[in-house]
Amino acid sequence: MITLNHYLILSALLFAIGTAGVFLRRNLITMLLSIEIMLNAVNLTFVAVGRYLGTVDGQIITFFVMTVAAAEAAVGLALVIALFRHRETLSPDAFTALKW
Amino acid sequence: MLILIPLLPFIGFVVNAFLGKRLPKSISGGLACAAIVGSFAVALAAVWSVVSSHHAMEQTAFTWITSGELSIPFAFRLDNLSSLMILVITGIGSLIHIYSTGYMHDEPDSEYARYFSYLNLFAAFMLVLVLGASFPVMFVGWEGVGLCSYLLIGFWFKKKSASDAGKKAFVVNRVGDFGFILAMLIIFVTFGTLDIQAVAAAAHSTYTPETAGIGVITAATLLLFLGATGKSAQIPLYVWLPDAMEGPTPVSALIHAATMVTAGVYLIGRCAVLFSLAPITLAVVAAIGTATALMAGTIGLVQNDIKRVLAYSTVSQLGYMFLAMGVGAYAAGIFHLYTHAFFKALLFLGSGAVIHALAGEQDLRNMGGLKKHLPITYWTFLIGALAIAGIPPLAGFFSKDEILWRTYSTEWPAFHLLLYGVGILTAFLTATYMFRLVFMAFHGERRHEAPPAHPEEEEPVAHAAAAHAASAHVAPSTKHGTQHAAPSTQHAHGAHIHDAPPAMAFALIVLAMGSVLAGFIGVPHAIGGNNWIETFLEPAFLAPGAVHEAAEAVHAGASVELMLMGLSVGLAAAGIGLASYFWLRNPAASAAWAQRFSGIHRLLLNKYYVDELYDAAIVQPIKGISTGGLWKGVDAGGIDFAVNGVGLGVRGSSSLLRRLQTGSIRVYAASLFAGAVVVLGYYLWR
Amino acid sequence: MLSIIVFLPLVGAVLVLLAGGRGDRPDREPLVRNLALAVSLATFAATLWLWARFDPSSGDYQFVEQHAWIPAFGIQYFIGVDGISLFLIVLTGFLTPLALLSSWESVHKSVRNFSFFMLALETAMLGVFVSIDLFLFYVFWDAMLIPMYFLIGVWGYDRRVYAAVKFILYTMAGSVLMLIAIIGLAWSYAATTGAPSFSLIDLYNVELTRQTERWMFLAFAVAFAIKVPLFPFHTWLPDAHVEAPTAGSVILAGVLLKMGTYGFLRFAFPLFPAAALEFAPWLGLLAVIGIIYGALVAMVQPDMKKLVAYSSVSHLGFVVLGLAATNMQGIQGSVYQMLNHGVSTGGLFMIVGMLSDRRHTRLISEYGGLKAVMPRLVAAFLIITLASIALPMTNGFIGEFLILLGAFKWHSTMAAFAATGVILSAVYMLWMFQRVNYGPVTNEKNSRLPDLTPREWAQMVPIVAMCIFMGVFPKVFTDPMEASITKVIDRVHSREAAVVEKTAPGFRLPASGSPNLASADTARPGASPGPQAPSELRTPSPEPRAADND
Amino acid sequence: MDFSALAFYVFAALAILASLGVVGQRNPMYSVMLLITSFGALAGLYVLLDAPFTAVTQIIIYAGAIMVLFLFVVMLLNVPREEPAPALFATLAPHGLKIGAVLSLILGGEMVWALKRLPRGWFDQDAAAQSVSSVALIGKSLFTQHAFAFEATSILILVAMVGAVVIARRGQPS
Amino acid sequence: MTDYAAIIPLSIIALSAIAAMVAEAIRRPGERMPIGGFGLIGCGGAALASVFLWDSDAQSFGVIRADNFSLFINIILCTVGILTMLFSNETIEREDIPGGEYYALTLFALCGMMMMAAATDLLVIFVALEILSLSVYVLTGIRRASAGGAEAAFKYFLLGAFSSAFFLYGIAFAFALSGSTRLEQISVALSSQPGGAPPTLAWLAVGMLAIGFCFKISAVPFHMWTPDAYEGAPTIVTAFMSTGVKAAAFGAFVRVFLSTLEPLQAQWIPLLSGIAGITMILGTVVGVVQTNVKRMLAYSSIAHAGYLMLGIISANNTGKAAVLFYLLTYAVSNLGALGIVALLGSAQNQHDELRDFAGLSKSRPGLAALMTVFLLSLGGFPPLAGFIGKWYIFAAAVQEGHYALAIIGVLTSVISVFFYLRIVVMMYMTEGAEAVRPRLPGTAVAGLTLATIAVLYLGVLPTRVLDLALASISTIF
Repeated sequence: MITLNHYLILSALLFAIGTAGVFLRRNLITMLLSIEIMLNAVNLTFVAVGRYLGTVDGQIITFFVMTVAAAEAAVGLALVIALFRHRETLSPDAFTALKW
Repeated sequence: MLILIPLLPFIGFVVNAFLGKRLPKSISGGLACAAIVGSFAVALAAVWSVVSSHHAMEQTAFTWITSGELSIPFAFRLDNLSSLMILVITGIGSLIHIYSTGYMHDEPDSEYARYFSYLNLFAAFMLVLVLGASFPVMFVGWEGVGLCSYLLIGFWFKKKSASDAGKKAFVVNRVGDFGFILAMLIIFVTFGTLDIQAVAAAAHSTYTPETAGIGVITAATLLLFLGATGKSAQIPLYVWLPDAMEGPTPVSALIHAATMVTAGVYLIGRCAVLFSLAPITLAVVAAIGTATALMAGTIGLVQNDIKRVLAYSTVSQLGYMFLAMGVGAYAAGIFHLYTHAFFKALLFLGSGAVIHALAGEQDLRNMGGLKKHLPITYWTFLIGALAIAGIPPLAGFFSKDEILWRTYSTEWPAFHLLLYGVGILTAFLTATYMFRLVFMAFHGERRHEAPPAHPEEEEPVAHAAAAHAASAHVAPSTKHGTQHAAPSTQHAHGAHIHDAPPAMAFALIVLAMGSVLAGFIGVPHAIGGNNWIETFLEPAFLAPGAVHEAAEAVHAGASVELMLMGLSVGLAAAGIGLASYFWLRNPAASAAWAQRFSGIHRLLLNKYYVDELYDAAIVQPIKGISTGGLWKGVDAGGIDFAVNGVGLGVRGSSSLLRRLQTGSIRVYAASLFAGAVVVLGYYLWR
Repeated sequence: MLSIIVFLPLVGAVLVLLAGGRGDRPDREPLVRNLALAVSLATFAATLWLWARFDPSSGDYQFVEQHAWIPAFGIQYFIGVDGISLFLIVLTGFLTPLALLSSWESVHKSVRNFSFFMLALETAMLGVFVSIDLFLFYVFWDAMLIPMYFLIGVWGYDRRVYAAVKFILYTMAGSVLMLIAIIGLAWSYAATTGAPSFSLIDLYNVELTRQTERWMFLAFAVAFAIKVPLFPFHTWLPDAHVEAPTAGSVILAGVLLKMGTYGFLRFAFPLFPAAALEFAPWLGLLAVIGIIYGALVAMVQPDMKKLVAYSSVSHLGFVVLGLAATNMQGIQGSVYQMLNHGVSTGGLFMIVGMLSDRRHTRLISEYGGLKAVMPRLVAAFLIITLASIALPMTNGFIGEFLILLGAFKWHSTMAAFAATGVILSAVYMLWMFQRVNYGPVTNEKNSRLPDLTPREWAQMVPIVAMCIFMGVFPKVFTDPMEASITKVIDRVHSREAAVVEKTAPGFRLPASGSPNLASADTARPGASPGPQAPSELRTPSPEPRAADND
Repeated sequence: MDFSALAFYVFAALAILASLGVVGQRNPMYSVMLLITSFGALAGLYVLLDAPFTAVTQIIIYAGAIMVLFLFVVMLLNVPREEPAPALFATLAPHGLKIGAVLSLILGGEMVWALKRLPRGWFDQDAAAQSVSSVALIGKSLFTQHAFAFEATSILILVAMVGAVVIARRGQPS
Repeated sequence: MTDYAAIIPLSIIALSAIAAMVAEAIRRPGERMPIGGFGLIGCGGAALASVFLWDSDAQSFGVIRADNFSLFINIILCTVGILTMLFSNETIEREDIPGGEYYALTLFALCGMMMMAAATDLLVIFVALEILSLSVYVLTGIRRASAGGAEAAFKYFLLGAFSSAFFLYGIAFAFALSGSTRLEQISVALSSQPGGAPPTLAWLAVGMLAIGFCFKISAVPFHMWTPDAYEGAPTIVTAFMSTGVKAAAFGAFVRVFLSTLEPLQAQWIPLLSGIAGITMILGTVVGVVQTNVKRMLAYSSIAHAGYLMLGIISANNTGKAAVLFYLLTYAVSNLGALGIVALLGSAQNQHDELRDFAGLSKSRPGLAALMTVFLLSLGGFPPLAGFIGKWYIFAAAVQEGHYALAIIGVLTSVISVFFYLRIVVMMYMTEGAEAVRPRLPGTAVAGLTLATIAVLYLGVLPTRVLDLALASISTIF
């Protein structure tokens, strides 16, 4: 039988995979994608917990998270475009003018 | 009335210090003389009232220091001991002031006034020293005279050797003062007061020589004696006095012969009650005094600078005085102090007259045959020399023999016969070197133009002379020709040698009379005198209220005393004879002997290398440690390095840590995740 | 009224800023200078008025002003003057005009700002001395760093920035720990009474555990030791002095260093009596090391300012030694020595300033034979030098003598070692004096230096006069202190009973069977005598403290 | 093993594999596609959790809108493959990669370990399932309890719009 | 729910933001329009509204609470807003920043900040956090011509997004704990735990939320974005975000950790203590060698976050009030300092390198003096605001016996003095080339005057404000 814990662990794994995206990929867009993975992992937790507790709040929060994700994506992608205009590259390692 | 005694010279000082530059010499000099002579007059009146009333006179000027249970009034006390002292100080001081008006006459107005202001200030402080009723007030005078000595030694400040000598005097004196201060601390903590009389009373009622043992009293008296060795130029702190001869000669006479240097003797006399309770200290005093007397006497034998000979003679005579104090013959010591003041002042002033006449020449080897040019000087000088040599019936004879006799007849310290032996040997030496001086300077032929005989052998003096000459030459900006700046010109036309001018001659003659007559207040019982001086002084050495145990068995040994007297006179005569053999009749012999015993001769000539020893053992190590060890090592290399090291450490770690901020967003994210891992790990681990 | 005195210089400082006009206005310089001088003189006059109105018989705070400031934390604007602070206030008032005068010719860069900082500094210094509230004290204590920092950093010599930064960081590092201790103390007070208080008088009642008291004392002690500066916390001082402008050096040596010793006396000792007595031997030891060490290092300095700076280490060592003795002579001597050092070292710095104004160097080797060229300056130099080496009848002697006396009663060995400072001070001062002033004029540049100008006369005369006056009539100063010092001593020794046996040996020479004349009550001046008195008298008595409160 | 369990494992495996693919893929285009797959799998899980409305929203908004945005940008910028690391990071990159991956592993491990310690929760209340899947209930709750948050998101979206325009607008404002 | 009073301040700000947008929309190209005026009016209105709401303890929608605590933060934020607006005039023109968008975003950010501090619902806090974060990300990169700005914005954005994911995850666990995101319900759920041993979920929630907050306040090791973002952003934005974001984040931090999560104190105090310690040390130590003023102030801001955390760690009334007071003093001091940097800069020359300040006391004595005042206040010198703030914080820490942290705090503040003084050294003790420096607009003068008065007032007569701070925490918790 599938329990809440299954879902929670699954979401934790997805969250961890999301974090790994930052290190594994040298591409700004993929980094943004990893954030989406993390947010979705959290969403899964919300829905599962809501289901377990018998409240719709979990799903409602999920909607808010989607809105936030959309907003973040918009701004994030705009920033990616702006960066690309300056350097013609999407490699995060190219943007190290500010340091120390 | 007592206040007036130091106050008059002090006023003289103030006036001359502030207005002196604008006053002509006659006024500034006259003022200074008037101040000291006035002081002398007041002192006479005061002493008269003390003597006639048989009561010490006391006066408090104002309350000086108060703190808790400590209260130090600025008080003066005149008793028999200080009576004698103030008379010597103001009396001889007056003469020397008068002498100085002649001696310093070539100085420009401002320097002249400065000289007299210092001299007056010295008199004021010296009077405070002897009149002070408590240790701190005495200390005021004690340090004050040190200051004046410093200023006067370095009076010709452009000469490096002069200012060096001044500084040396001050610093060496400070070592003694260190002892004085510590002694005061012990005394205050022990007795709860610093009033000399009160301390004496308390000590007398609490301790006996047996109970004092090696305790507080011994510590205090030893420290006081350390102070005395500084001021009175005893081993180990005598080294400053010969150098102090860089000062003008009247200053040497007044400060470094007659008055200031005897302050140590006076101090012991003043604290006689305490010293009597500390037999160990007394033994030390006697031993040191004797050793100093001998050592200085031997050095004096070979010196070629006229003033240095006299300086070592002073050191030697001071040793005598300490010997007297050490064997408990306080009155004898003070008596010698008093007679010594006359003849030593006389000798110095006489030498000053010679130097004045020879325009700054101080080297005995360049003198000779002055007898006919300087008759007054010669005869007075001769009297002084005879007096110091102990030829009866001059002053020195009585006082010195009293000391020797008391040394011989005392029971403590146990080695008193050894002390006596050394004392009598020193008496012989004294006669020898004094007459060496007389013969070399006044007799024979003039060796005026003669160059120094053996440059390499005569190194120290040659060195001093060279420095002297060098400074005279190097200072072309000297606007006025002091007699020190003049020798080069004087060498050219050395014929004009004139005897002392009136002011100087007056002082010489008066002092010569004093040297003849001063001893008669202390004619010993053995030859029919009544030793008035001892009777007069004795109360001052006893605790207030203590009974004077006069019935000593002094008379018992009258015949022995006479015998010893004969011995010492004989030795003095022998000394004179020896001197006349070597330096009058057979000068070549002295050179031959110097050759034969060149090791000893050089040792003596170089003053046993004590200055060099101090330099190598104390001065240089301290300088070296301070520079290399403390300043560069501990301060810069240790503490400051550590302090700056903290700063550098912060900077270094800063430079290091900032490297974490690589600019790469992935590193930033790694930091964030690492933080998250740690935070979560922390929670899960708990 | 006291507030007016404290803030008068600050008001003057603002006026100076306004008078200075916008931008660089060299034409306003005289106006600014004179205004600043006038304000500082007015302040000095006011401090003298304070002295005149001071009741010397009372050991309590006088001219007290007490207003709530931050009531939630029991912080008050609580100021007052007692016999200990009175003369430090007067000293501050005395030295500031002289310091301003000393900068008359040497400071030309932005005179307006210079005068502003000098006057602001004066307010901060006065504030430190009048504060009874610890918070207020700390505010002034720290605020004082800023003007001094600017004075060193802007108007100093070559390495001024280094010195200024070192000064401020060094001192701050010490004082922030004190801040923590102050706060801790206030909370400890709150623990017993329910509300915190920073008033010194309230805080006397705090009961601390031994361990806490130790730590807090150490926190205070480090702050004050750095300011004093006590060996081995002294290394900021030579740098700061050497690089500071003359006026800065004068104030730094004259007043700022006193804050450290004042802090010990006012705060560290009475607040933590048991710890103070426990650590007093260590303080004394450091002080003695400082005396000798400072003197030895001073001896070999080639730079006059550095020499005087190290001599300050030595002199301040005496002050701390006197404090550590915690008896009447020791403390009175200490307070007196604070004043002396302010006057004489201030004077020495002025003289060095005059020389370096003329020659733009402070190296001793550059000078020589000045006595022939400027006899008046050298005469003043001589007197101040003598005061500095504690010749009797100058101020220095009174202080050192009393300190040694007090210290000797407390710990004879330390006093004996400290007394060697007497020798060493003569060595380094006279050696320097000789090299600078005596001998032939070896450096051609020195041969035509002008003697004292009228302005310099105005600086030297008060200093020299004070050196001698304070040496001859010390009672004028010591009498008003006595009552207040007695209170401090009673306070410190009130809790002594527990520790007296093991930590305060006192002076007891082995008198080989003779009756010991050092009666026990000499260790506690101001108390009624009696051989069995100590143990009774040392029991804490609340009355005297309650009397503080008016 | 019942159907729901099987479905869970299938969707879970799909989600994990697709997500791994997203972070393991060098071509961003493929990454986006794989992410859409992952989102689809999640939608399936939502259905299993009695949240059909959320599942639909997930598909429409996430997979439909947001991912299209990503795709659009990827194609707009037209950098299909990762470039090689610049010299500075050439040596550091492998280590950085390892450290980062290890961090992620630890993070995942920690979370799994923590969640394992939870008492087992069973989805056994059918009444809850009823209420949770009710869209009416969702709507009611959204506009009552969460009304403020809902309104606040309007500001959020406004900010995002303005922000995206400001950032991405080409050229200087005249 | 029926009471809208509590949202009035933030609504006013939001309206003024929209007004700014509209004004920009109807502005003809080239026309100068005082759009900042809307901001001033908005901030002033919000401040006024907050004053009127004082002691009312109003609640709206059950998720926004206008207790005195949030009102105090409102006032801090309004101060930040007003000063920012005053400094912005002309500055943004020189820096080539699009005015309408700039003002709108700034005001939206302010709105989000107020919302965040006033929210009593984790979800609303999250949304508010996103509003302010997104606005600030965009503001950071608003200068399109600047590559550094874009880089800074992206770094800030990406890391911010990561951290909000963590924060969100924390909310999820909190939600799992209580079935609600309302703080009071979470609180109830936590305190009803039997035996007091909190379950893993609570720990995870605390940890994740802490990570989210620590990121926003830039505590080590979540601080890496701060120096880059502060350096890359336009100076005026740096000024705004360093003060505003901190105030809002700390408001929420205090509210969440000291009310809701208070039962778990024993768990999070050691954790936050560790973080605070490293934050203070690293912030000051790394600041020592910085040569860029903005970057230096960024590290100083990290250190200040560490000090502020002491207030939370103390977890007593003194600590809470201290945080409020400190935020205010930090806001005026830091805004003043960075405001001056902004006023001196232009698009060509940011005037943010240390050497740019050489000789400022000659060319601009007034500005140099004010800069000194602000820096000294940041360094904690009496009698300036920063000193009272620091003292207050350390008093709170000492009260709870956190001596070690307090000592770290004071020692690091000594180190921090070193780098603040480096600027002073440059201005006063170093000769500089005569640089052309732009003239000072009147509004900026007003702003600087305001900030200076505030710094002095809070330093000399802090009583009133301290009492307010104390009162504002005692009414709510």
